[in-house]
Parts: sequence; structure tokens; C-alpha cells
Amino acid sequence: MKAFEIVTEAINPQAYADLVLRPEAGAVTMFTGHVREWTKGVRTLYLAYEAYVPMAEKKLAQIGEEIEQRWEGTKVAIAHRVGELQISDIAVVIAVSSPHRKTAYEANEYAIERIKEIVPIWKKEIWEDGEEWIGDQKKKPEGELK
Amino acid sequence: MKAFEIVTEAINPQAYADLVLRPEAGAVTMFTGHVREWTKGVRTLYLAYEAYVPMAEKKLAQIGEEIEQRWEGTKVAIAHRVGELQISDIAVVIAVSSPHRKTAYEANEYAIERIKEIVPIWKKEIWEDGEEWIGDQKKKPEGELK
Amino acid sequence: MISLHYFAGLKEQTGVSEEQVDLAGRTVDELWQWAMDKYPDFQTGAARVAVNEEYALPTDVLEAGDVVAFIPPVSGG
Amino acid sequence: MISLHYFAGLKEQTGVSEEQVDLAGRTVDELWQWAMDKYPDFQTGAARVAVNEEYALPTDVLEAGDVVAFIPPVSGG
Repeated sequence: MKAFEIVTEAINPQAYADLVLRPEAGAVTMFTGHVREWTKGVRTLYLAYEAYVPMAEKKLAQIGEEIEQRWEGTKVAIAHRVGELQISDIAVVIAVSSPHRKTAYEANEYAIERIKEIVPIWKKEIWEDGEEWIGDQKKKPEGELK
Repeated sequence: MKAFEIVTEAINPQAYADLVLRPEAGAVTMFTGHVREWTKGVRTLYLAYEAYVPMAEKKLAQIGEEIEQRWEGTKVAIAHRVGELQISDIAVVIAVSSPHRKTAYEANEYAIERIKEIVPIWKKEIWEDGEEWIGDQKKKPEGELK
Repeated sequence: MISLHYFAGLKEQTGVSEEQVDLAGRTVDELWQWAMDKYPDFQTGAARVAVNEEYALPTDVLEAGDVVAFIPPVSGG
Repeated sequence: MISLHYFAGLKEQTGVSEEQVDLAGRTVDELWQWAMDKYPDFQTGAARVAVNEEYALPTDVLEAGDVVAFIPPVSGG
């Protein structure tokens, strides 16, 4: 496994927490993003993620570098899964270690915001009556407000 | 295992994350506090934690209730270990699930701040040349500034 | 009788973790006076008092059977 | 030749995930003109362009051998 990777199998989050732990770390934060069944009253059956894999891994590593430069003493690992994901499956894991806790929270939240800005990964939601690439404004299911 | 507990054995953080996961949760944050080797230039050999166990478990559960009332849709689990802990061992784990990520970060950070305010748990640091109950201002090791 | 519990640094000052004392009817503030007489290192404000596992006010009155704890500044996490 | 990659909704519009095109020497902005002529559903601003796995500017010039990707709004996480 790598510290910044796109994977196709189920994510074991603890493996990424282990990767960032060091004797000088007093705090580790881990974020896992899961497939949620209900979004704004519309029931998701499952999700499909697609990535531009080499660029996505490069951008995940870039986010890690941004964090390690901005918050001294932090160490970061991030993985994102692609393919078909079922309800409650982990789509993304972000692990950050830091000497102090405040930084570990801030840096972790920064990572997820940056993933949503610059990492070439796309989510398609599949409902009972339709599907849509999120970020694309077409093919909304009836009844969804946006 | 319980969702709010004081334990004497090594903590398996994933068990607490699993405890809070539900189909409506899109985000899970986990904080683990670890024994850090160096604090302000002083090297820690190991830590000893003591708790007023029944009250500590009650106060951890109270923090969980505070969070679930303040942030709708969240679910919380917290465990703190007592006894002798070595470098990098997990002292505390906080797992929070939420429909949305912002809340999961905020609520998790709130939990650790409240633990440090109201939960009757005490930490003794053991160095090469002394020891001290943290929170007690006596018996500082030489060379430590405070 | 009420049972008194000491933790962390306070336990090292008293030399005991628990004792039974006849202080029913006294207030928490009076408990502090009693404790400072018995243990010269004790100082009001250096700990909170919990009665039956809830933080108590100085004016709260102790009852027979209460479980009372001196809670020095906590340092969990 | 340069290789062009399409993802997500854009891939459904083009019907292909990849194609080889003779656009060396053109700018990214000219690439967009070419793409909108070929794929009527394409709109400038509906995607970013990456050249060799880095986001590119409209004025960047494509070179033979470049790997170019249309990146629609991302939605990972």
C-alpha cells in the first residue's frame, strides 16, 4: 500500500492510521467518508466512482505536501476507492498525525476540502429512477431539489 | 464493549468507529490520543492514567448526550484507557458519525475539549529524572519550563 | 457515615484512596475545612468535590451513605 | 499526436474514453474550439483541461506526445 492511493477494494482505515503514527505524534485524526443512503429525500441504491488514476494519486500526494508544509510535524495518508460502492462502504479515508490535536483536526478537514476541489475523481449516484454524475447538472431524478 | 467506557487493555479504535456507523452517516471522524515521547524538550518514559471509573464513564456518556443534542444526527462513542501506557499507545479514542462531514469534525473536537474539562481522569508523566501528576503543579522535572 | 475518595496527587498527599468519615449533615464547604485540618497540604480550590458522581456546590449538604470524591484538576485525553 | 482522455459525464457525451488526435502546436483554448466542433454538447467552462497530469492554462501550447485530459467538476470524497 501507498500513503496516497486510489484503490479498487474495500478500504481498511486502520492501515492508514498506522502509516502516519510516530513517537512524536500525540494525536491522530481519521476521517472516513461513507456512502449515505438518503440525500435530500432521495434514496441512493449505490454509487460508482471513477478516477483519472495517475493524476488523482499525484494530487492526493500534493495535498499531503501542502499539509506537511503548512502544519509542522504532521504526517498524512489518503486513499480513495473507485468502482461500485454499497451503502456504508468507505469511499475515502484521510489519516493525519500531529504532535498536537488542534492541528490534526484542522489539517484533516483541509484535506477533504482540497480533495473536493482538485482531485480528479467523480461520483455517480444511482437511484431507483435514475442516475447522475455529480458535478454534472443533467439527468436529475424527479423530486430532487437543487 | 460499551459506547462510553474506561478500559485497562489496549484500545482497538476501529471497534468504536463500527459502533457509530449507520446507513444515514456520510462521515465518521475518529480521534486517537497517543502517548508522545517528547513534550517541551522533556522525554517521557511512559504514562500512568488513573480514573474515578464510575463517574468517568458517566461523564463520557454525558458528553455523548451533549453532542447528540447539539448536532442533529450524530452518534458518539468514547473510550479512555487507564494504567501504564507506553510511547504511541492509545490513551483515548473518540468516534463520531454524522450525515455531513463538517459536523463530524466539530463534534469530535468538542468531545476532546470536554473530556479535558469534566471527566475525572488523571495522567502521571514518568521521566528519567522524576514524575508528576499533570494538573498538579508540584514535582516538576528540572529543565522543564511551564 | 459517608465514604471519601482521593485520586492522583491528592491520594499521594493523604496516603489513602478511601476512608469512612462521620460528616453527614455537613456542607461541602465544611468538608473542605475538615480536610484541610486533617491534611495540611490540602487547599480549597485545588480540587472539585463530587457527591454521588456529580460535581457538587460548596453549599450542598452531605447525607449518610453519600459517596464523596475530591477531584483534582483532570488531565485525561 | 496527442492523446485525449474523457471522464465521467464527458465520456458519456463523447462515447469514447480516449482518442489520439493531431493537435500538437495548438493551445488549450484551440483544443476547446476543436472539441466543441466535434462534440456539440461540450461547453467551455464545463471542464478543466489537464496536460500531463497538471491543470493547464488556456494559453498553454500542446506538444506531440502530451497526455491531455478533460476534467469535469470533480466530486470525490
